[in-house]
This record gives sequence, structure tokens and C-alpha cells, in this order.
Amino acid sequence: EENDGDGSTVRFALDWTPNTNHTGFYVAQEKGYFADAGLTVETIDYNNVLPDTLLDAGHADFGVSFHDASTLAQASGARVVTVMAVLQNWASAIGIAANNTSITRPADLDGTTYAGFGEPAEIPLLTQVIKNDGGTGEFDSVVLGTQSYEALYSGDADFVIPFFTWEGVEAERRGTPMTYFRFTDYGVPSAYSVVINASRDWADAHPAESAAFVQALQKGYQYAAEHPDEAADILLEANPDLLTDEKIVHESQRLLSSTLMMDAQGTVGTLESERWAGYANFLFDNKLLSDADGNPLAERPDWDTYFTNKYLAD
Amino acid sequence: MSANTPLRSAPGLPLKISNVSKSFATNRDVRPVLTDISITVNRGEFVSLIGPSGCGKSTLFNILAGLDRADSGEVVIDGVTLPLTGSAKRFRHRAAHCAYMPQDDVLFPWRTVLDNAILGLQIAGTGRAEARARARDLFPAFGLTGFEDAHPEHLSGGMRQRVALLRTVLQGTNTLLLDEPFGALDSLTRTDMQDWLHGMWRDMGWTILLITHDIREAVRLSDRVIALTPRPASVRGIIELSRPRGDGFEPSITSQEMMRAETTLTTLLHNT
Amino acid sequence: MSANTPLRSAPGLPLKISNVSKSFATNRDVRPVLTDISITVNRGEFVSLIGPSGCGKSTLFNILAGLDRADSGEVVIDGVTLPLTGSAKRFRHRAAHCAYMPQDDVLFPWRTVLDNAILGLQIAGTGRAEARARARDLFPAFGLTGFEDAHPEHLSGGMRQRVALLRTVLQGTNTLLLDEPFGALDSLTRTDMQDWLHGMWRDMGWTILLITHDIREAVRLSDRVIALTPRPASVRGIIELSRPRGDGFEPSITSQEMMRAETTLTTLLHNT
Amino acid sequence: MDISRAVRTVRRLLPAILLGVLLLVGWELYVRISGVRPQILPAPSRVFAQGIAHSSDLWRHASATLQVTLIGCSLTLIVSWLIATAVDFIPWFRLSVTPFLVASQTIPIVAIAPLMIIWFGFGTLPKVLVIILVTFFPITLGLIEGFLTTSPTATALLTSMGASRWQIFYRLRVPQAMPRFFTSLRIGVTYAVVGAIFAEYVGARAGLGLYMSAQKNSFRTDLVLAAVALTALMSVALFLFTYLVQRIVAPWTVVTGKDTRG
Amino acid sequence: MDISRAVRTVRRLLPAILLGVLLLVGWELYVRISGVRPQILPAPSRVFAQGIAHSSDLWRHASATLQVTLIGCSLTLIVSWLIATAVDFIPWFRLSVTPFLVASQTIPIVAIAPLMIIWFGFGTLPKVLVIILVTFFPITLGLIEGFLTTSPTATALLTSMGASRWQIFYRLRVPQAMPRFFTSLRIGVTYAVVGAIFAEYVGARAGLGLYMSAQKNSFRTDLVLAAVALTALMSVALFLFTYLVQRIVAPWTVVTGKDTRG
Ligand SMILES: Nc1ncnc2c1ncn2[C@@H]1O[C@H](COP(=O)(O)OP(=O)(O)OP(=O)(O)O)[C@@H](O)[C@H]1O
Ligand SMILES: Nc1ncnc2c1ncn2[C@@H]1O[C@H](COP(=O)(O)OP(=O)(O)OP(=O)(O)O)[C@@H](O)[C@H]1O
Ligand SMILES: Cc1ncc(C[n+]2csc(CCO)c2C)c(N)n1
Ligand SMILES: [Mg+2]
Ligand SMILES: [Mg+2]
Repeated sequence: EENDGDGSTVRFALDWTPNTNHTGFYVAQEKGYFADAGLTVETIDYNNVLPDTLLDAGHADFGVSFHDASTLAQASGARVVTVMAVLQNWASAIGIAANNTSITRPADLDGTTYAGFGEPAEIPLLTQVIKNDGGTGEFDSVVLGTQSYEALYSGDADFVIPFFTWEGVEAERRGTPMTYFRFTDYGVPSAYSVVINASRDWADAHPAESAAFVQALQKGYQYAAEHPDEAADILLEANPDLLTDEKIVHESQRLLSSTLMMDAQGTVGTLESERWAGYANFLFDNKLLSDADGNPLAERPDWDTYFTNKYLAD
Repeated sequence: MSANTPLRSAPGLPLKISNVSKSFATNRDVRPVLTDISITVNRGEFVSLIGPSGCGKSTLFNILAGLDRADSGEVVIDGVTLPLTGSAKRFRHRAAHCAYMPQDDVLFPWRTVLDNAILGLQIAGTGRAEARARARDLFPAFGLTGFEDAHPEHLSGGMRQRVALLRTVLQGTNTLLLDEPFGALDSLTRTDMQDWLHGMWRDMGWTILLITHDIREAVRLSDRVIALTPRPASVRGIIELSRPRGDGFEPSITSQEMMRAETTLTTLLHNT
Repeated sequence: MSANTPLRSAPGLPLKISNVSKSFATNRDVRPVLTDISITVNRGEFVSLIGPSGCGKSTLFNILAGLDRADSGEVVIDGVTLPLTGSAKRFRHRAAHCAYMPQDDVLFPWRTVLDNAILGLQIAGTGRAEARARARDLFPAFGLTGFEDAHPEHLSGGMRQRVALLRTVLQGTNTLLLDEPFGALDSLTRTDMQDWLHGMWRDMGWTILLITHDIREAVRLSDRVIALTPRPASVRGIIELSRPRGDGFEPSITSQEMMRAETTLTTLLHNT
Repeated sequence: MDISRAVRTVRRLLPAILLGVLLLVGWELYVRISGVRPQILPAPSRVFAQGIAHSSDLWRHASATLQVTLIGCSLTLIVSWLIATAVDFIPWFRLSVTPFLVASQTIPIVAIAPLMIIWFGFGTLPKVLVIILVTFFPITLGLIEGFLTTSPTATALLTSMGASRWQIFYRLRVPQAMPRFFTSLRIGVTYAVVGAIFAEYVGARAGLGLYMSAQKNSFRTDLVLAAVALTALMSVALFLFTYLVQRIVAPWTVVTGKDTRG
Repeated sequence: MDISRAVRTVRRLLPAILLGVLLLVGWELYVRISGVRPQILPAPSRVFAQGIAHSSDLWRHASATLQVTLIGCSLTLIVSWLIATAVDFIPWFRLSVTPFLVASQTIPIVAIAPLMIIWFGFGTLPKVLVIILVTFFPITLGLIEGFLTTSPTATALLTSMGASRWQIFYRLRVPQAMPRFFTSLRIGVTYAVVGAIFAEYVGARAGLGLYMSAQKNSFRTDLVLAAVALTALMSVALFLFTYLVQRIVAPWTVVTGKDTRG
């Protein structure tokens, strides 16, 4: 199972069933950017094992991760590193059912029920938002995974953290729209949301191929940012049995492309210290980071070691 | 009721079987099992039924015990005629005219000896305390004193049979149907149990109909031996044995009359 | 080897058991099972062992068949002395001097009648084809012709016993140890099988040591009956029966001598 | 007497304990020598130490799991007795129920558990339903087959005494079914714990399943394994507990270890 | 003759079929009347229609699952025969192995399956290991107990013939173990499919488990249920297949339906 070839084959692990967070990858694949770089790319479909775990265990070389997941993983000693940002800001937010009139602001969430994925950062993040809005930050929580959304629609739960660019669009199309409270509106630092991670060991062993891969991927995402409808079609064509609602995909991709993918210069993929440190410090200050032995990190790490721009196009 | 109180006893013949026939419907055909069987048992008599394996002996007992119904003929027990028709359920509740003791002792491992003995009484609705008291009275006569609270697995084969017989007797009828009661015992224990049963029968005034495979057992114990044909069973011959026989019932002695009876029966049963 | 070729026959006594004792160590204590047993069986003799249940008869057979070892004493079979010491395994391979037939027939349901019969030959290393040929030769004498390819579940109890005996005989020794071969049969079939076994024994020149619970069986079949005490078994008495007896071995006739022998044995075994 | 019994028990368990120790030592040595990172394969010593360090969390979640398990088992008991009794009284019912019992074992719970949450919310109900789905089959089938072990002779005896169908059931068939029932109950409770973990894994407020899933997401393989070990312990404890119940409810079915050879 | 047998079989299955149809009709009606959304509870007609519409996908994944299942079962068979044989020859080995067999059933696979992926990657190995973990216990235990059903008298008979331990094993103990072996094999293969689904659910390149997980994330409850139904069908097919194998390998253990009462 180890990828001990010459580096021309790259295994890419997805974080979820294909969605618009992956458009750039499928564009790079379909438009031959990987092939042009001399790479064969194998997709590892999502199956309930975190991509970071796969990278760490040597079963994948690159994978989709998240700002918080990547920081947590690296703090705990996982041999991964973030090599590219897919989004430049939060694509997830607190979501409540649009017809829920009793909740008008985060402070109203006190005493209600949150349904989520059981990610470590969820609760502190929500608590922070509620507190910053003047609430106590005390609420009930339950881990339901994908079923969270059904729980929200059925009224079993009061709020969730969806990707408003994906589950949010879906909910709207379904006639059960959500209202959002954006994290950054309530004093949470902005974050990269979706990122691409590499196996440190593989990347160190194959610097050239790593650069070639990341740049091809970056090119794919850049294309997606600039041509949302064409990119959406590529994503749809690549996953005909999983993505059946064209409208959702197009709408979602337009939303991402227009607001979240490009930095101020119109470039896709860049990572910079300040934004990384902003959310990473939030995680550190909330004692969410612990080392390999499970002890809370005593000292603030050097965040610049957590990500690298060196594989990106100049 | 103390140990020696005679059991309920109605006038007339306790058992009269007239022209009983029975067949079973199998998947393929109809299998006749009993054809035109007539047997009469007088009060206090000990009658044995002997016949080849599978000839229909147990089927006849099932009919007498109310577990099954004859196709035709008549069965009168203690003056009551068993119905040939009617729902099996209604029919079943009218049974229990005679007490039936199956081949293997069927003692329940979850009941003590005493509680096994009172099973029939409990089924008939007698309270546990009263049933136990009545059973206790009979323990000495059955040689079971001291074993009231033992569990059946700690008893020897002979003792188990005595408990089973006690249970049968406690049902309160003195007409007993014994289906190969000693089939599972080894020869030596078997002989002992035959002696014991014979003694009890003599003392208690029971009417016994006994199924056996064993010619010698039949001859040793019975007033009359009825030999059956192979399936479908019909009466092949009846041998009456006088009592006292030669030297009376002396278990370990083989008398001339018994020897003759055995020879006759052997011939009857073997030359099919 | 055809059906009537006499089986291998070494000179001298086929079986001599001298002062054999045996006890088993249980969790709590040492349980003596055989004490100082001496038995001699002459060539061509039919000897029965009778004794109460659990007295140690099968243990003695196990020693003879090489399944177990005596604590002391000597066993000589066909001139070979069985060792008292040495590893069980080495010992086992020296066994098979006498052919042993257990109480229940132990026919394998996955083998046809023919293949069941050749089991001992196969174990001894004879090829299947040759073994089958040798077995086939004996089928007529055993009344099994036509049943070669039947499976045991389709045979009657008596037939099964005949297959088991055929299997025993095919082992190639003419000293047979039969442990209650007819215990599982009903009385009528049992008598038939006794007659048949007796006939075969007379015709084939076997030496037979038979365990039985049944006094009558012992008396009908044997030249000599050895009565054992309850556990620990020792020889309580030996009864010699002359042959021809009164009117010869006529199965369904009960002779005076047999009656006397039965009485003696019953007294021996019951007054413990 | 009792000491010698204890000695015998230990002697019987010794090979298993030795093998267990051997495996653990081998695992520990492998981890130490190969230097594999704890996120991938933690040493057993680490699993133990971390398990102790997080024991209060583990206990809290374990007690939630235990509670759900017990509720689920109790309901399964009620339902399976009802169904098995019905089947015993109405023979054709048996023909219609058994295929469904068998089929229920072929349903992948991984796929059904999330649906249960969609259908029944995230309270105790869906978890209990998953447990029932997992334990119902062995227990009900054990009961049905247990009733069927009743000998026809014993039934004939009772019938000849004039017993009603109901009397035959509770005086004969029920006690007769006890050995099978307890065998299947043992299998059932073992699966019940695993089923509860399962249900919690896909959605819960608390429980070892939730804990495992959360620790997995936090790269704490050692704590996942600690929770696995605790789960196994819980199953074994419940397994042994059924022996205790059996000794009380159906003492005659318990082999006393007495020498029955006389 | 054969027709009457078919008629009997159908008559035996009729109550089950009727109950099944009743449940399906009830479900369909409920969905239609309540108007519940298909993401939550799709009607059976929809599950069927969508299953047909996506049948090529389903078959592709099903064949991957089947392949893994068969490999897993084959390996389990090899391993369990080896272990059971060893246990049969070396009695103390039994004491050391049985507790582990029982313990293996108390391990929550949900938690172990992801670890298997971490340890062994995405190949066939982790899936096969999960299947072995699930099926190993019933099959091995069935074999061990099957060997133990051999009557001491039969063993004594062979020993008296001078048979070696090995001859006793293959001429007597192996055929004797067949009925138990096949009973446990039937349980084993049923669990094998579920185990494979399980393993695929947490990591696979193809297979019904992967399919279910992906469809669940896409809110396609109907396709999840179609895959569940296909899984159940596969299990039942394998289950029935063992009867065929049994009829060939051990025909004497198959009740022929002949009237044995004479
Ligand atoms: N319910 C039934 N359906 C079909 N055939 C039956 C049924 N009960 C008994 N038989 C058949 O009736 C015949 C007589 O059975 P029964 O049990 O009365 O014989 P038996 O004389 O008691 O035999 P044994 O001496 O072996 O106890 C047997 O051939 C049996 O196959
Ligand atoms: N391996 C053993 N360990 C301990 N005790 C044993 C062993 N084998 C037999 N015994 C005891 O030895 C005694 C004699 O047993 P054996 O089987 O020889 O009796 P038997 O005369 O053949 O009885 P039956 O007539 O019932 O077949 C019995 O009390 C039995 O409990
Ligand atoms: C489209 C999409 N939806 C949900 C998840 C699941 N998920 C994994 S991490 C996380 C929280 C983000 O910080 C969420 C919701 C996903 N990966 N992709
Ligand atoms: Mg009968
Ligand atoms: Mg014996």
C-alpha cells in the first residue's frame, strides 16, 4: 500500500463525497493539468477516515483538510503540512431554520440544541460566538453527522454548522432554507476553511513532484474560480452518479468562485501567516490543541511551520 | 388420603375396547395402524400387550389416554365412552380417566422428586400444599422416603421409575396405562422393578394395562398377555395365566407354566 | 479370502487374564474398579461376562482391546502379553489382537454398509479395493447381500448389528470382544439376533467374550457364564453349560438346564 | 474445597492468560522497536496509561452506553418473549416470522443506524432499536428453538393429565427452553453492547461510541483503543452476569461440576 | 413428485411472503398518505425504481463486495480449520484460544475498521481482516464443538483397531463435525457480507459499503435502502449456497425429507 514509486503517482484523499470544494481537483484531472505535469493522480474517495489520518499513516500523499483539522493534527504530531488554501474565508457558518422566528441572533442560541459532526473545534467556536453576542454560551449538543440537517428541518435540533456553499444551497433548493450567523461577524478570526494537506514525508522525499502536483491543483482551482459554470459542469460530469442536481452545483460553485476562492490579488491557493495565525491562535487559546500525549500545548507553536507556500506557483 | 386408602373405584369394567381401528394419513398414503382391536380389562387385573416394534401399541395407548382418537370402534373407561368426534381440545379436557406413564420416566429436572410427583394433581387444579401432603403420604410405600427434596438427576434409574409411577398413581385413578415402563433399565434392575411393581399392584388394587417388548416381563407380571400382530396391529392371541402360578409369584423362580407361556408367545410373535 | 476360509489361528489359549486389577484416580480419591480378576477363554469358546451396571465390565474390555492398561496382573492374548507400562501410544499400536464391538453399533452415517464393514481393514492399511472385495465375500453369510451400498440409517436395528459384527470380524482376528451387542434392540429382535450370532459362532469357529446384562442371553449363548460382583468387580461365580444342552441349541425352547442356570445366576447376582 | 476450585479455575485460565500476556508483550515490543507513532499504533502500555488518565471521561461515556444497552436488552427480552410465545402457540406464525428474523441479520447496521436517527430522532429510541435489531434474532430464535426441544412424550404426559395448552406452556415448555434461552441470551448481550456502540457512533449525546468517534477525529488512537478495551470488558461482564442470572432463575440448567460418573 | 414438493415449499413460504407484502404495502401507503420527503423515508416503489435505474452502479459495487466477501470467507475457512485442528490435537491450546474467540466478538468493529485502514491501507487486506474478525468466531467454535460431538465409543472403536490420532481425526472427527460446521458456516457467511459492508463503509475504493456511505452523504436515502436490500439479497444467496455445498460435501447430513417414521 505504501506509495514507494518514483513519485509520478500521487494519491489524493477526499474529505467528503465530491462537492464544490473539490471542483478544482476535478478540473485539474479532466483538463489534464496533472498529466501535463507528468503525474498520475489516484482519487481516494471519502469513507469515514479523515484524510489527515491517511496522510499520516502513509496511505495517501495529498488530501483535503480544514484549517482547524490541520492545526489540530499537526499539534498532535501528525506528519502533515498544509500546502494550499482552497478557500480564503469561512464557507461554514451557524445555520438555523429560516422559519425559526425565536432565534434572531447568536445570543438566542443559549439553551437550544446544536447538532454537529463532533469536530473538536465546534463547541468552542460556537461558545465564543454566542458569548461575543452577549449570551452565556451554554447550549445542548448532539453529534449526528449528516443527520444533523434532518434534525434541524424536523425541529429536533435548533442549529447546525453547514457549509452554506453546499448544504446551505441544497437546503434552499429543497425548500427548507437556513439563516446564517457568520463567525467573523461575531469576533472569530477569519480562516482558510478548506485547505490541501500533504504528507510531510512524501513531500520531503518528492519535492519536485509535490510542487508539480500542488501547482496543477492550484491551476485547476484558479480555473474554477474564473469559470464557475464550466468548472461546475466538469465536476458534474466526473461524478454522474453522486451529483444529480445541476442547479445546486452551479449555484454553489458561483457562490464560492465569486466570494471565497480568490485572495485580494485574484489568486487562488495562497496561504499567509497572519490569517493562519489568527484562527490557529483562537484554537490555541481555547486549549483545543494538545500534543501527541494528549497534554494541552504549553507553548504557542511557530505557526509558520504548519503551512508552506513553497509548492505553490510563484 | 393416607397411603392405604383404596383409590376411587367405579363399578363395572374399568376398560373396554371394542373394534377400535385407526390409520394415519401420511404424505403419500393412508397408513393403517390398528385394525379391529377388542380388549377387555377387568377391575384389578394386570394385562400386558406385547407386539413387534412399531406395530401400534403406543397409538392404542394414546387413544386410551385421550391424546388421540380412534377412527372407529368404541372405548369405554370406567363407564364413560370416549368420543370419536368433536374438537381435539374439548376432547382432551374430558380425558384423565386413566393415568398414563410413558416409556422414559419424563421427570422434570427443574422439579424436586416431591414436586414431580404432584404434577398431575397440580394440573388438575389441586393446590400445591395439599398436593404435596397427599404425595408425602405415599412416599414410604414407594420406597422414596428421604428423597422428597432431591432432584431427579440424583436418582438411580429404578428410583426414577418409582417416582414416575407415584406421579401416575397420584392422578387419582386406579387404572394405569404403563408404556414400557422398564424399557430403559438394565436387566437386573428391571427384574427388581418388576418384582416391586407386582407387589404394589397386589397391595394397592390397581388395574394395569402394560405395554412391553419383553415376553418374559409380560409372563412374569400379567394375568393375561395379549399378543399383537405387526402393523397394522390386531390381536393375534391371548394367553391367560393362572395365579398363584405353580409356586406363586416368586420373582427369581422360573416356573413350568411360565416357561410354557413364554414358548407359546415366542412362537406366536415370531412366526408372522 | 473367501467366506469360509478359517481365520488366522495361533496355537494355545486365545485369552488369559490373570489377577488383573485396575483403579481410576478421580478428583477426590482412588476408585478401584477391577480387583484380582482371572479369566481364561479357550479357543472356540463362547464366554459371557455378567455383572451389575457400572461394575467394571467395559473397563476390562478396554484393557483387552488395548484402550487402557491394567494396574497389575497379566493379560495374554494369542500368546502375546499386553504390556502394563510404556507410553499409551506405543501400547496402542500393539493392540488389535482382538476385535472389539461396542454396545451401540457405531456405524458411520457417512459410509455405506460396505464401507462401514471395511473400516478396520482400512485402518490397518489395506487398500480400499482389496478391503471391499474381502468384505463382499462375507456379505451372504451375514445376510446383508443387496445392502452393500445402502446407508446405515436405512437399516433395521438387527441389520445394523450384523454390519457392526461383520466389521468386527473383518479385522482378521477370530477373538471377538462383544460389549452388550444387543443392548439397544427390542426383545423380539434381540432373540433373533442371539440365534443368528450363535449360528455364526458355531459355523465360523470364533472365540467370543460377551458382556451382557441379561441373564437369559448369557445362558442361551454361552459355554461359560462368569458372574461379577458390583464395583470393584471380581469374579463371584462361574457357571459351565454343557453343549448340546438337553435338546441342543434350539432358540425358542427353554430347557431345564437353562432354567436352573438362570436361577443360579439370578441368586448370585441379586444377593449381593 | 473452595480453594482447590479456585486453583483449578486459575489453572484452566492460565493458557489463555499466558497467550494474552504474550500478545501484549509482543505488541509493546513491536511498537518500541519499530518506533511507530502512537497516532498509528500506540503501545498497550500507553493505551492503559491514557485510559487511566481519562478514566473519568471513559466511565461517564461507558455508563451512558451501559444504560442504553440495558434498556435495549430489557426491551428485546420483552419483545422476544412475546413473539416467541406467539410463535409457539400459533404454528403458522412461525413460518412467517422466522424468515424475517434471519433477514434481520443480513441488514448492514452501518447503513441503517443513520437512517434510524433520521426517522426517530437522536434520543434513546433509535439506539434501542438498533440494539433490538442486533439482539432480537439470536434471543427469539433461541427461545423458539428452546420451546421446540420439549419432548413429545412429556407433552403427551401433560395432555393425558388434562393440561391445557397454556399449562403445557408454562409448566413444561418454558422451563424446558431455559438452557437454550440462556445460551442465546449470552450471545445477545454481547451483541447488544456492540450494537449500542454502533448506534452511538453515528449519532449520540454521550456513550463510548461517540467517544471513539470523537477521539478518532482528534487523532487519539490510544483513547480509541482504550474505549475498545472498555467495551470488550463491558461485554464480558454482561456475558458473565447472564451466568449469575441463570444460576438464580434456572439453577437446574447449571452444570454443578459434580462427578456424574458415580 | 417434484411438483408436489414445490407446492409444499411455496405453501410453507406463503405466510412469510404475505407478511412481507403486507409490510411493503403498509410502508408504501404510509409514505403516500403522510407525504414524508424521500430523503427521510422513500417509498418502497421509489427504492425499487431507483435501484433499477442505478442497477449498473449497484452491480459494480456489489461485485466488489462479493469478491471481498468470498476472499474473506475462504481465508476464514483456512484459518479456522487450522486453528480448530490444532485445538483438537492439543487440548490445552483450546483453553488458551477459546477466550480470545469469545473476546473477538466483543470488539466494536465500527471502531476497529478505521484503525484497520490506518494500519493496512485501502487494499483487500483490511477488509478481509474485518471479515475474518466477524466470521472467525462462529466458524471456528462450530468446528471445535463439532469435533467434540464425536462419541467416545466411536473413538474407542477406532483406537481398538489400532488407528492413529490422525486417522481418528480424518476418518471420524472430521465427518462427525460436518453438521455443526455447516450450521456455523451459514451464520458465518451471513456475517461476512455485513462485515464486508462495514469495512467498505470506512474505507474502500469500491463496494456496497462505499456506495451507501457516499449516497448517505448525498442525501439519497432511496439508494442507501436499495443497497441495503441488495446486501440482504446477497447474504441470503450465500446462506442458501451453503446448503448446496453441504449437499455435495456432506450429503449424509442433509435431511432428505423422507418419512423416517417407517
Ligand atoms: N402421527 C403419526 N403420523 C403418521 N404415522 C404415525 C404417527 N404416529 C405413529 N405412526 C406410525 O404408526 C405406527 C405405530 O406407531 P406406535 O408408536 O404406536 O408403535 P409402537 O408399537 O408403540 O412401537 P414401539 O414398540 O417402537 O414403541 C408406526 O409405524 C408409526 O410410524
Ligand atoms: N476414566 C474413568 N475415570 C474414572 N472413573 C471411571 C472411568 N471409566 C470408568 N470409570 C468408573 O468405573 C466404573 C466401571 O465402569 P464400566 O464402564 O467399566 O462399567 P460397566 O460394568 O461397563 O457398566 P455398564 O454395565 O453400565 O456398561 C464406573 O463406576 C465408572 O464410573
Ligand atoms: C461538503 C461537506 N459537508 C460536510 C463535511 C463534514 N465536515 C468535515 S469538517 C466539517 C467542519 C468544518 O470546519 C464538516 C462540516 C465536509 N467535509 N464537506
Ligand atoms: Mg411405543
Ligand atoms: Mg459398559
